[in-house]
Amino acid sequence: MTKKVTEAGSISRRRLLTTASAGAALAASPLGINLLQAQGAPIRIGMSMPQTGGLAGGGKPSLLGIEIWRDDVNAKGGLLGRKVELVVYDDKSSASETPAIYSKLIDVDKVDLLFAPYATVPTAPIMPLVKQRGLLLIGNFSFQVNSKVGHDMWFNNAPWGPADSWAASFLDIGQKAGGKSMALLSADQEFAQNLAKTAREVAGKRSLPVVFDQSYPPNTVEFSSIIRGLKATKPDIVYVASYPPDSAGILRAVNEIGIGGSVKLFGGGMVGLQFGSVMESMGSLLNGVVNYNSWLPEKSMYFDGTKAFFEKYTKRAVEAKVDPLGYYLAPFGYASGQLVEQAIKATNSLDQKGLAKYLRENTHQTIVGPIAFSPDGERKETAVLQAQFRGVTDKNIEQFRSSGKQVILFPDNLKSGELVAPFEAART
Amino acid sequence: MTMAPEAPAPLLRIVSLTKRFGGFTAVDNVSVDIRPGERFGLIGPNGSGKTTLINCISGAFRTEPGTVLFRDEDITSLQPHMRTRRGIARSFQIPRPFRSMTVAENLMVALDFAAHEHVSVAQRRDTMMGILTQMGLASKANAAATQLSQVELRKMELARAMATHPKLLISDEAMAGLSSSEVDEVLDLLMSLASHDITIIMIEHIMQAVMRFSDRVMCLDAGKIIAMGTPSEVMANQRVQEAYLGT
Amino acid sequence: MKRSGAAFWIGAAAFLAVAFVMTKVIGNQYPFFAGYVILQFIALAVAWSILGGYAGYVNFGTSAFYGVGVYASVFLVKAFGAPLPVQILTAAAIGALMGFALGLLTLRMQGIFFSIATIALTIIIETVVTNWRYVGGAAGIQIQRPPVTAPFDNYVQLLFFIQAVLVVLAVAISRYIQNSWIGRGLQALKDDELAAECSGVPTLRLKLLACVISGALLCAVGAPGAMYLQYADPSSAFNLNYSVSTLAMSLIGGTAHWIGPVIGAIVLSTTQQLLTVTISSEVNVLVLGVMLVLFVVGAPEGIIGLARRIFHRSNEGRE
Amino acid sequence: MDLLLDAVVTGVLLGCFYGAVSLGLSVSFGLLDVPHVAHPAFLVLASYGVFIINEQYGIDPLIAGLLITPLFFVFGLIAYRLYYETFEKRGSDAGVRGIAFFFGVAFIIEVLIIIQFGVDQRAVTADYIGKSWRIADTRIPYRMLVAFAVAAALTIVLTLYLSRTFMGRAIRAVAQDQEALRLMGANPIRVKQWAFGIATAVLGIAGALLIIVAPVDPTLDRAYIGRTFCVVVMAGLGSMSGTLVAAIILGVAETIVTTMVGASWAPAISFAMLLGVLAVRPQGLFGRRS
Repeated sequence: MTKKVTEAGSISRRRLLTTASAGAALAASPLGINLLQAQGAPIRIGMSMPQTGGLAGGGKPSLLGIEIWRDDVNAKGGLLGRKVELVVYDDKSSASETPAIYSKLIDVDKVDLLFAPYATVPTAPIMPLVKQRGLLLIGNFSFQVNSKVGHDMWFNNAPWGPADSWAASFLDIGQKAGGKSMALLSADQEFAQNLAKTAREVAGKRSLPVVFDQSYPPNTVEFSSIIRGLKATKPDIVYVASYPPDSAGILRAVNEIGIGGSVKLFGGGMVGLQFGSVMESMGSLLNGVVNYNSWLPEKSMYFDGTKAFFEKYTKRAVEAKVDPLGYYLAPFGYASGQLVEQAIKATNSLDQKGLAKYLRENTHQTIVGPIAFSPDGERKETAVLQAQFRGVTDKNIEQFRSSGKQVILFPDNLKSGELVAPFEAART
Repeated sequence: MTMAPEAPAPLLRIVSLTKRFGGFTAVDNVSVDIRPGERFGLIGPNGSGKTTLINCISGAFRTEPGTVLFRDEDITSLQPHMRTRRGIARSFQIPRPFRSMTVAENLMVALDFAAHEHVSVAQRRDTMMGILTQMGLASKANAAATQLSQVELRKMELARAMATHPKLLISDEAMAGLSSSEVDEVLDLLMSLASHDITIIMIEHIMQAVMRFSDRVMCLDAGKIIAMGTPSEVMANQRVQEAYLGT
Repeated sequence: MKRSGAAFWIGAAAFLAVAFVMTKVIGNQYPFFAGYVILQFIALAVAWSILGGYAGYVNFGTSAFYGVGVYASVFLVKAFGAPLPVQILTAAAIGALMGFALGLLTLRMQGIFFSIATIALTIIIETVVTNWRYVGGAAGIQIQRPPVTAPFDNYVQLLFFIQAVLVVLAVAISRYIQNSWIGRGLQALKDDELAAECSGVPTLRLKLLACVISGALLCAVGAPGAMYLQYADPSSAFNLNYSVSTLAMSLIGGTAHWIGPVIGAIVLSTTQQLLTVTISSEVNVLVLGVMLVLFVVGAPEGIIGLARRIFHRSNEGRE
Repeated sequence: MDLLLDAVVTGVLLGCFYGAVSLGLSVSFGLLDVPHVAHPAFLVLASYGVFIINEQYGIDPLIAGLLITPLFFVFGLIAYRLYYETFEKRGSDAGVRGIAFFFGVAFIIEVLIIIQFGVDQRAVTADYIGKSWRIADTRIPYRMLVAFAVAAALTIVLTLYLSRTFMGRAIRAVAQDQEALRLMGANPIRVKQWAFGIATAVLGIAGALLIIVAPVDPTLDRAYIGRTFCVVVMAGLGSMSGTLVAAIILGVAETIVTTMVGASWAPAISFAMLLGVLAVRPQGLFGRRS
């Protein structure tokens, strides 16, 4: 599994770490040894990752992606002639664990680079700390976590782009199909609420009436009555921001109760429909749903190294007991590694400021496509896919490996098909 | 308050006391006066309402309707600890010691919380040892409550009740399950307490003990008073005999 | 008695002095981050066992009090930019009120029914906060720390020291209660509520007192949590983990003496902190489960009970 | 108005589901006074058992649930023995430490499931999952009808068992008065152990229902601690039909609030109801204690 590094002795020369004598005592690394090890000491990348708790289903494949990058880069001889090591701790999906973990990574482990944990909740508490220390942080699928903090050395690997682009692209598709009203159903949890907020704002700007707007609590078992209420408002566009356990429940209820002939477009922000086990168990229920994604096995999505990555991932996912498909997070974990790899090679140093400058000013080629950042550290342009499930059958996870099962409708440059509407028609 | 000039004012006065549990009436319109210094026996078959009645007197149950007067004060709506502080103490049918404490600590709780005047810790300890000696438990002062034998537990319950400086002591079947020599021991204790100006209500199944002890006996059946008088009068009462022998 | 009192206060002063000196000589921030979490759990466990240990009313709502403390701070910061001491005092006042409400519940409920009622209370409060948009609702909220004030040069060090003060406060209160008539009354009512009443113990008043003190402390301990994380979201602030950990710490340490929860919290939260940065996987959760089971089965009176037994045995051996 | 009617129907079905997953607890906690906070963890464990059988052999989840009941029965016998030896036998303070013990057990089960199955959620397949029954404009999911039928059947079987068989009556007697039972010549510990076995065996089927109604993940048990205890306490301890009725009241209240006020308030409402019941009628709506 994760490789944990206990021996001290990194040669990082970051200003902030030269301050404390007691810190050095804890790390127990006399200067002399540091000098001796200078050439051989590995470059260490520290992070916490949710490996237990509610976010573990995303954290584990994400970590596997990063580990595959580590092995690839080490097979090529490492960076700056040094091996790359990962220092990974479990944050139990909780915000309250990460400040201590990142403090340990920075002050005791003295890692050379920091990656953020998967998702917004564990990331939010470390943003001020990292900003205060002036450290580079590669984000991992958190949403708008830097908007209030304003850290200029933050770079998110996620394809989100500008905050409202996600909702905007989905509503574009719906309005093009003739949608005149929107229903909004969201989970009462942070990510879903943030999505719902931007959706409300975008709908407001376009004077699109929101005819239904409800949040449901975590662990809701039965969505029948919610779906009935939604159906009664006869919306054209249904925007759903949900979490893995609920996404399945909502789709089941939609299938059982029906959603009405008015609906042209259904989906948008359903977390969970990207995970192999969920997709497998949902099977044909998925058909017709237009949902966001980050990577899909469509022709337009293969870049340099993508295919090789998934060959490795598919093999290793089995023994690691993680998502067998791993489209959603794993390649982006790999891309995080590619980002720092390119920056280190280009600047030929580990200087955090220099790396940040390089990342901000250039476009980077990764296995998930070219990445360029805007000043807030998010993608310049959104690369969130909106894709429609088509012709999915039951109990078959392998079908999702072939193209055409999830047809990309947005963005235009990656498009692989057209929307089939209305929703009910697309379900058969 | 008006007082009858000839008779001494009753220490405890129960007026039309009724206690219902749902549809079941456990105590049904009971009125009785207990005189100061009296040794009062309360008998009746199982489930006749004896324990319910004393729960109402000590405040464990609220009564509705009915009034309980203690030394001319209406205590019907007082919480149990307030009644204890006014001088009503009781023991329990099934002993309820403070299990995590020693015998001495059990008594100290009562001394700390129910003592009427502020006295020093040293004085309280003396009082405690005095009561324990009187009860024949002095040697067990530092024993854990859970290590006591049955008869010792009964004695400790009485000792703890005594530590509250009661004017009225209610003893709820303090002799149940004891051997005959132990019964005599406890009975002697109660007699000696009574001679120290403490009014005692004794609930008991062991008839010889009741006969020997009581000035006056009341018999309850199905929550109602069926007989009251001297021990021999009550024992001779036809309804009492029926109630005990069963129909 | 007198001498042990002096020893206690000297110890407490020395503890605070060490905590303060640490903030001056240790430049490495990690000890303060991790230490804050450990101190927080010590204070929680001590505060919890005033009601749960002394009075025997098992409160499963630690997370409710903690979360309310966090959100009291969030609200005060957002609405008035209130400074940390105001946050803590206000949280304590709200906690006292919540404790009073909880105390009224003890009128009608005992044992597990009381515990279930506290779970219900937690879920209700969490739902209300989740629906309260002003403090961020379910989406969570990021908060800015104000600049740190002298004599500290780092906010986490300040929080660390404040939490140390709260620990001393909680322990001092707990110790006072244990040694006073309140403690004996609580112990009596824990053993047998009716017998206590009939021995003159004002049980309701004592229970209310214990609930109010415990509640105020639990909330006060939660209050700096907002500034520690600089972020709050309902599912983290009201995490069931706080309730279970606090309960586990008190039981593992032993509830008969104030030192029990202190020891239990140090053992368990240090272990958890260590595991987080060593094994760091689901085994972490497994350790909590196994420790809980082992201790309640093998050492019913907790570590202090175990220590007493060993002490007794070695004494007997010598005689 | 139609929506309200729909809400009531959905609520009754949802309530039946809540009832089915709470029935075991109604025996273990309601009748035996065991503070079984690991009940939902056992439930999730049963769901995973059903998942394996369904996945490997394609057997219907309900039948799979029936297949694992004997296993769970034995599991229950062992669990009670352990609990008895360590707590009830020693007497004092079993409550708090019992709770802590079962919390520990719940955590251990959670982790074992994660180690074996990973953290992803799992679902089963059956003909009645994902389809619905149409009456006029209303469509009712078949899986909820299954929940209804199973809950009703379990309640009837348990009620009959507890009232008609010797062992059943002994179980009810042990809840009232252990001494009386001893006088009848039965060993109360044996009786309780048997009852705990039954309470756990019922979880086999309830677990099947859990994974039929919605997918499960290893930490799902935490969501059901509050719910199941809420149902059992609201019902009043130890009444099987009372448990079902209380669960239905809860389900209906939740769906009506969801439809009329908003789903995000649903949990507050059901637990406020529980608090209200506890404050006004501590013995529960259909309690055995007077």
